[in-house]
Amino acid sequence: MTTLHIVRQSAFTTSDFAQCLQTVKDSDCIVFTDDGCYNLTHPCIKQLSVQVELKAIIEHVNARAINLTNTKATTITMNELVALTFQTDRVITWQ
Amino acid sequence: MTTLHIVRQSAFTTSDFAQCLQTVKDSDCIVFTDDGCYNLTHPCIKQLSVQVELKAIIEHVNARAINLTNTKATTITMNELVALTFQTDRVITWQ
Amino acid sequence: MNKLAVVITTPPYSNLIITALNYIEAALHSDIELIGVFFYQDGVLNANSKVQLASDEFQTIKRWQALHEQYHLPLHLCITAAEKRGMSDENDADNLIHPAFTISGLGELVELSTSADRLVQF
Amino acid sequence: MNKLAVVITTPPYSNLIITALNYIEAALHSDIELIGVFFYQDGVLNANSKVQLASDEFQTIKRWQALHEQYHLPLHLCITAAEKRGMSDENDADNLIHPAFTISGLGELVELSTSADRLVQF
Amino acid sequence: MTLHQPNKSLALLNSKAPYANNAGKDALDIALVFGSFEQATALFFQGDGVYQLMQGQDGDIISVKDYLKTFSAFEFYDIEDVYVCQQSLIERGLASDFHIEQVQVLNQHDFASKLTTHSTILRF
Amino acid sequence: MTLHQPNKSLALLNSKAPYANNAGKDALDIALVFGSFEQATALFFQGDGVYQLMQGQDGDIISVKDYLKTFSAFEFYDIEDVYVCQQSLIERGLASDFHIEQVQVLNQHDFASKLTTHSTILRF
Repeated sequence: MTTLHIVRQSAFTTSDFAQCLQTVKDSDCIVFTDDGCYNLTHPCIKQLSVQVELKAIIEHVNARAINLTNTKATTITMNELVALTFQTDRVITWQ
Repeated sequence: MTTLHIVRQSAFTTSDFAQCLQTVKDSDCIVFTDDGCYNLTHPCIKQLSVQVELKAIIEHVNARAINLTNTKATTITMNELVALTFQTDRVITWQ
Repeated sequence: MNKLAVVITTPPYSNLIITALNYIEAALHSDIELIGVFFYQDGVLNANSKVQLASDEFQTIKRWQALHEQYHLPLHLCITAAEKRGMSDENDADNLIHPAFTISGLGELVELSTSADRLVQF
Repeated sequence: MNKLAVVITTPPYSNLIITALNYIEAALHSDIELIGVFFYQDGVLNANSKVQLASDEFQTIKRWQALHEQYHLPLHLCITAAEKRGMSDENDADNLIHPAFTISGLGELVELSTSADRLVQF
Repeated sequence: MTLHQPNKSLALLNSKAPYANNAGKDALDIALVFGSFEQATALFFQGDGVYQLMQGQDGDIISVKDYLKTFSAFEFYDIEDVYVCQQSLIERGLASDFHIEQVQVLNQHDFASKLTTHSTILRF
Repeated sequence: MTLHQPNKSLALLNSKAPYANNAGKDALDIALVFGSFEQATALFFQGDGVYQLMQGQDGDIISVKDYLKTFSAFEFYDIEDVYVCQQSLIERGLASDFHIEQVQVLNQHDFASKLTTHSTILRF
């Protein structure tokens, strides 16, 4: 039983992602959309002790010129986000 | 030349107050309104090394049942906030 | 077939709404059944038929209307939230609510929530 | 006499607007000259004459209108921001902009900014 | 009722303080409607959302209609599951002085576990 | 011009990232109008606002009209003072690769000092 977390806000500006991190569990999946993509370069991502998948919408990363080189994240399309909605058991949107 | 800082957001939720603290100078005045009143109990207020006056709108504090006992803040009325607008040299609203 | 419902709480003049629309279009093009969209909080402003955007900006409102016409996608508007934001459902010239949207209440959200396999908020 | 101008960027259905109104009323009752209020961003929604609030809720819109009538307080509406949010200034039945508000542009903000001793944002 | 599905349940995750905006009221309205349709509904309070539960508040002082009083109607709507994040309380220096009875304080792990037992989660 | 007051100047303090909302565009519109009225105007970037200055961005990819391109018109409007908070850059791991020329990186103290030389400050 896994949860899909959709993170839409910058952790540099709001506490939404910090609250997400309090809730995330092993085998969950976090998808960064919109300004949430900035979180891939936020120090708090290194606090993640659980095994979660980190993904980001490719257009949202590219529009913002975010460099994913030193991150563990992979990019996905919107079609893949739709598929993930049903590959997991529930969704929480952190916005 | 002093600045009046009007802080309207909770530092537990947004980074507005953290940015205010980067900007505040000796003899400035910080007035907490609305959810900004919660900041009087936030740990970051102890980081304030400069000499600033801390004030909060009395109705906003009372509606939220915030206990000011262990804080350095005093409560003011809206009339006093209007007066402060002209006792200082400029205003920044952090919202 | 997997059933999806979407709750929209984002206003049309925020660019975050584009992500919601792209997600919904992707769902409509997949093998998922999108049973309805529920508009709540500032999301109800998406039903405002009078929004004027510069022609070179993203045409949010028109895109909702097109999705309704093309896919018969049910667009449910929480009328309490709409009235609070100046959009009434009186049947007169002042009616700002585009006919693509159905006047609904929170009971419709119960219906969507119980019928769908997943409810996603944007 | 000290001159004050206020910029409103808060929408009427946020309770933060009550603070702005209380500040403005306090200024009007003091020995300060409030030369005008400029509505920008979501603040333009305060000019929507069709907002229906429950009678036991704070009547934001009516209070702006009362301030205008009682004190002749100039209420300047940025029309670009208003149109983006579905409020046009066409002279017909669809006109949602309450007559207490003056159709303005950012040039008016320049005027207020240069004339006032303090410009405060809420 | 035809709408009843035993395996479905709704969690409302509250993250906003009570008075500055209407998020808490908007979540409450959903809780009451789901309750009246006999849908299993639970309320979770995290971050600044925990302020919604604190005793002694009074929105009337700032002209805000105080929806927090409606929380006492939860039992009437068969809403029994109200959970608050202990860490959020600690971060804010708040004691467990709540204005309703049935609040359960959960540590971070239990809060996350309880939240994710629900099939649908809306956050306000 | 009659509107000209030598002791008055406007600072626009930008705190939001460029694409999710219109705050940056709303501030830019003010800057250009004040510039066209020959009012002294300066732009400050702090917090996530610093992202507005970074090179290589392209809103077209996400269907957002890219107002950042208009920054290159600053010189035409006599807007010469563009300041960015060094600490905000460091926190985000960003180098000083800006898409316009005249950006001045200031440490926290100098940023605050420069900001508070202005008589009017609007924050977006």
